[in-house]
Amino acid sequence: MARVVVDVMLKPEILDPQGQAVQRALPRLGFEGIADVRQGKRFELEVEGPVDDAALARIRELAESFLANTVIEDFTVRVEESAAGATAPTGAAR
Amino acid sequence: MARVVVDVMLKPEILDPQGQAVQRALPRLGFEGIADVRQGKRFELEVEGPVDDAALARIRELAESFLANTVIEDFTVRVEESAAGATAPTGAAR
Amino acid sequence: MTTRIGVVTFPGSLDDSDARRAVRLAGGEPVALWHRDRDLHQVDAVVLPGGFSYGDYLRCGAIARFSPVMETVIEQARGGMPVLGICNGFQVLCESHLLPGALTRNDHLHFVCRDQRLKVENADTAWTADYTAGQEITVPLKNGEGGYVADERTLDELEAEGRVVFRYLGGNPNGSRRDIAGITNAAGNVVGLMPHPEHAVEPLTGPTTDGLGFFTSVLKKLVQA
Amino acid sequence: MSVDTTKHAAETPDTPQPWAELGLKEDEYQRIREILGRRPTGAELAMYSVMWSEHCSYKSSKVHLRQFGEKAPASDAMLVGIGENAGVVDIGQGYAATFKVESHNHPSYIEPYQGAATGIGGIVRDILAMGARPVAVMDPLRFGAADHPDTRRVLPGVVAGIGGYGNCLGLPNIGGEIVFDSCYQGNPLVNALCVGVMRHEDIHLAKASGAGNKVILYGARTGGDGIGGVSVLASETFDADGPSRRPAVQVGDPFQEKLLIECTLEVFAEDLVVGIQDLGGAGLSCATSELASAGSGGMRVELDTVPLRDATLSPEEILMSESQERMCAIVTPENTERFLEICEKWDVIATVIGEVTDGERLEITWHGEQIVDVIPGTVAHEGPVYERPLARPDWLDALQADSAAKLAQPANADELRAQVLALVSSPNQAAKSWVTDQYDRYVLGNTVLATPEDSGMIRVDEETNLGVALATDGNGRYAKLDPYAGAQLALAEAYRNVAASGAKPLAVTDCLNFGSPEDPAVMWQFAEACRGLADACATLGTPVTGGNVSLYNQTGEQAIHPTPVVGVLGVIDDVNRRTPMAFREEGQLLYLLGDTREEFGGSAWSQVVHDHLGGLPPKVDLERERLLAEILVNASRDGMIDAAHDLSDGGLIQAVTESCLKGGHGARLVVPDGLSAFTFLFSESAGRAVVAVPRSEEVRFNDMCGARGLPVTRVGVVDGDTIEVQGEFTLPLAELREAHERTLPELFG
Ligand SMILES: Nc1ncnc2c1ncn2[C@@H]1O[C@H](COP(=O)(O)OP(=O)(O)O)[C@@H](O)[C@H]1O
Ligand SMILES: [Mg+2]
Repeated sequence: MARVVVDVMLKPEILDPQGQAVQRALPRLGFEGIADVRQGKRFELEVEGPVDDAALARIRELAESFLANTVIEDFTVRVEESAAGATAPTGAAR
Repeated sequence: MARVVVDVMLKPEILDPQGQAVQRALPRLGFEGIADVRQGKRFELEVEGPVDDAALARIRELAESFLANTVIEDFTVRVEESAAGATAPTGAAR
Repeated sequence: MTTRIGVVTFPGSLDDSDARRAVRLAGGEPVALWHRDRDLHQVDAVVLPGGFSYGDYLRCGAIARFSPVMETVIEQARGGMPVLGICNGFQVLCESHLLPGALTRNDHLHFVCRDQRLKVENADTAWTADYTAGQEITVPLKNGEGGYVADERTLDELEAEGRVVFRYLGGNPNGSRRDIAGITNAAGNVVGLMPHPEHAVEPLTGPTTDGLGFFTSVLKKLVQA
Repeated sequence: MSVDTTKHAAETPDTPQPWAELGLKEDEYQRIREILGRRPTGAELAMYSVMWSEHCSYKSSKVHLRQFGEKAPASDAMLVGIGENAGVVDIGQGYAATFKVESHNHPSYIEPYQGAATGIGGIVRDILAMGARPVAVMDPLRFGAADHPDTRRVLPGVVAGIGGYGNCLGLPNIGGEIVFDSCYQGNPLVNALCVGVMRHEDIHLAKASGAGNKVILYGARTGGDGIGGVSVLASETFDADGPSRRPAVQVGDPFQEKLLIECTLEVFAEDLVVGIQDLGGAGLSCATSELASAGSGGMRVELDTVPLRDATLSPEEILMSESQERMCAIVTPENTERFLEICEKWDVIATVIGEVTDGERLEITWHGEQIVDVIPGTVAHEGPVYERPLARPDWLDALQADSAAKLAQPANADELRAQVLALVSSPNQAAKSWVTDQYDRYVLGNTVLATPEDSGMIRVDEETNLGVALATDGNGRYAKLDPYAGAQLALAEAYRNVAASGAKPLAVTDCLNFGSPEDPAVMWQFAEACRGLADACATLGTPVTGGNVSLYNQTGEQAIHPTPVVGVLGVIDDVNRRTPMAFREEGQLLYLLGDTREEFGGSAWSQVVHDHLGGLPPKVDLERERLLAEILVNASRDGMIDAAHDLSDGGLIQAVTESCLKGGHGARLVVPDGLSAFTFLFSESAGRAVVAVPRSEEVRFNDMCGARGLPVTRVGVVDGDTIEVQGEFTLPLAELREAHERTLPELFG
């Protein structure tokens, strides 16, 4: 089983109130030096069978027509390297 | 300016109604072969100055105390390689 | 024969019975339509009610758009059938691309329920003919994702073509661009808005009865047709 | 790993078992062994431990709750009493209403959003299980100090959770309470009330009868959430590899619950169920044992057929799981197919997991092997009962002696004016719209009154305009000073609120939030509150129909104020006759009903101005409350009053301010003879209300009050855009509004 990740972010020109709320809270939490925060969505799809080009193309289609609303959002699709522990959010980073 | 990405996902054992709703809709959209869908959040932080270990440690702290609700969520923190277009969701993949 | 107005129930629709009540109080015959049923049962117009269709998980209206009933609604709307999308229904119309733009999280990040003053900007649509342009009405507003957004060009186009149907008065409740509360398609048969006219049809339960005009408008229009 | 079967248990009597970790006491464990005649299996131990927990068995409170039944006034209205998921009362015209309040305090502290959300979900399923369509919710809340940093974490999360769940479910939120007090720091109270309506013939009960009938589990899949949540204890799994922690946090899925509601109502409409039970605390352990013990026969369940979200769950965990949005129905074989069809229509997963037997035992198997074999009643109802030691707290005399009468009162009109502003802008007295605007009050289209009215009112029948009204109240400060009186005052206030809106109070539900029952002082408070409430219900003729007990509300040694929250349901024949609180017409006369005394113990004034709590709470006079309610209801029915607002925390000036701001009209007030302006404005004497009387009704209204012997004093007139207390001060409405409305947004916005 392979994992495909679809990241969906609001387009840069669309106001992101959630990201802004995080950013506004940073000083209160004692954080400096973060110029901008954007908040988006991350989908993890567990795909049965091989993730070949055809499968990826279909998932792109899915992202375009369904997971993202391309009127306001951009997206990326990528296969997650199963080994790379750094990118697999299965345990809290400490 | 470097970008640090914080991915926040519900812990595996926690119910994810959003991911489930997406998954249930897939067959109706003509999609087969996706065994599981989980939906989480992606934060993109634009960091001023160098993203050294100290900076990363602080961002981890931020993620732990604020961006994620560690009662029910796990997170990962990583620096995004600015070159790799594939992972920078700034344009819709096509 | 009375005019038949369909009200779609998606799983998670909440204000469907209220929309049917409003149709009835306006003198029409409400017809319940089911999301899995492509057949519109000879209705003359359709209301997509408020609520959280399919839980509004993913995005509001995103899953409902792909329901069987919407296939027919989209087709008939393109053919000129009057369609009103209220709140979640508005979101479904945008997701279906029957109306331009999208609805995003309220800028203050909270769900908001309040009595909202609106200015009727366009009294020529199928759903607003009983109002006069410039008229002020008050109806309930309740949503968490009601911020209307579209790119500048689309917004300019909407304004130029008189397709902004309602604007918020007395404070923008959700960060909608240019205070837009509701819009119409070019033909004027499809109207979507965030506020809830169906909750302002009885003095007993609503802040006003200003919302009745939506339903009387479409009934008159259909009788004339 | 092999499962612990009943056979295996009989053969291995000496296997050590984790009863202590599961919260059982040694004698309780021994009692289970006695009942079974052998050691329990792991699955049986799981069931007994959750069902015998404080939350499920009421082991500390039972002996006191009995009074609610024993002292209950004879009431024709009561259709179903204490013991079922919720009580049911007759509201006339063939309709019945069911309502109940529950707590979700501890989960909401750990995870405010989900804790509060699932609190709404749970109480709604209780109402649904009675056969009713849920029609509204309310949320009595208590938080720590308004300006404490943790309150900033807890309150917005709780409010968003209640809104997020209730709004998505399509239930109007018609009222509740928000109280700040540092005693709730670290232990907020999140109580949730739901009311439902049905026709008499639709009442359903939680019982499994009819051998051969199917046991159907429907709704969400079962996951590992909430295991052990109910016992509020560490949840060790039974895995031989050692304990692994499962999360106690349950995540709600309101969409799933909405489907569950619609699906269940359709199933009721076609009369397809013999018995039904929601899954709440203790999940399947509770549902199966309660259904089976209430029915005629036994029950057999194949636990491995339960649809799972996590395939690795052990049978013990499945039995204890508190996954939300599940129900369990008993259906005849003939109706099973139709039942499953309706579930399919609503995309609700439904599974036949077992059947009713003609035996008397609850038998549960796991892949063909028997893992539970018990008399269900021993699990559901024969839990331990404690007569916990009681002791009047040793600090109480000193507290009561510390009278509010010795506090400095305002020296002049300027100070009086300043204190009025301080009062109406204090967090407890300030406008709550920052919170309540996050709740949908319009959905379903039957909301006649909602926050900030005295009670929430729902139209039940569109033809006849029959309606119900509900209010919840509870004043922990009063109860701390005197728990007996405090509980009575909570009831009196809710009762008065319902009457003020024109409805006749009928029945009561309560949520008793207290500290640790192992502390004799807390137990005394609890006993006193129960006694007070039961006595008051008897006098007012309003039976307790059900409720909830929440104990162990404390941080370390420090218990919260005893906080009995009381909900009263009333009925109104024609909702068009409702009395709103707003002063809507200039020139109408303002009358104060009841007696005003110098009563400041536990008052808002003493808290806001002096940060003081001491003395005695206001005097309780239940006969007076009853008379006042009769007058308010009659006056509403006969059109003699246009507005009414009950007086409670903050006294007259608080009530008048709220009514003026709501109506957008000011008032000119005259201090009655024999009262100081200070007492007139701030006293919290019970049994009072202020009403606006049209001039044309003045004589008739006065005559009615006179004939019935209710003291009534003309105190002013609706007028202008200020509140003027003649001879004292004038406050522009704009200034009052600013003071009253800015507080919560400033704190939480
Ligand atoms: N404080 C109380 N006052 C009256 N009845 C109560 C109180 N606490 C619990 N009850 C009643 O005891 C019964 C069992 O309660 P509970 O186990 O909490 O029910 P459920 O599991 O359906 O929520 C219910 O009928 C409930 O109404
Ligand atoms: Mg129950």
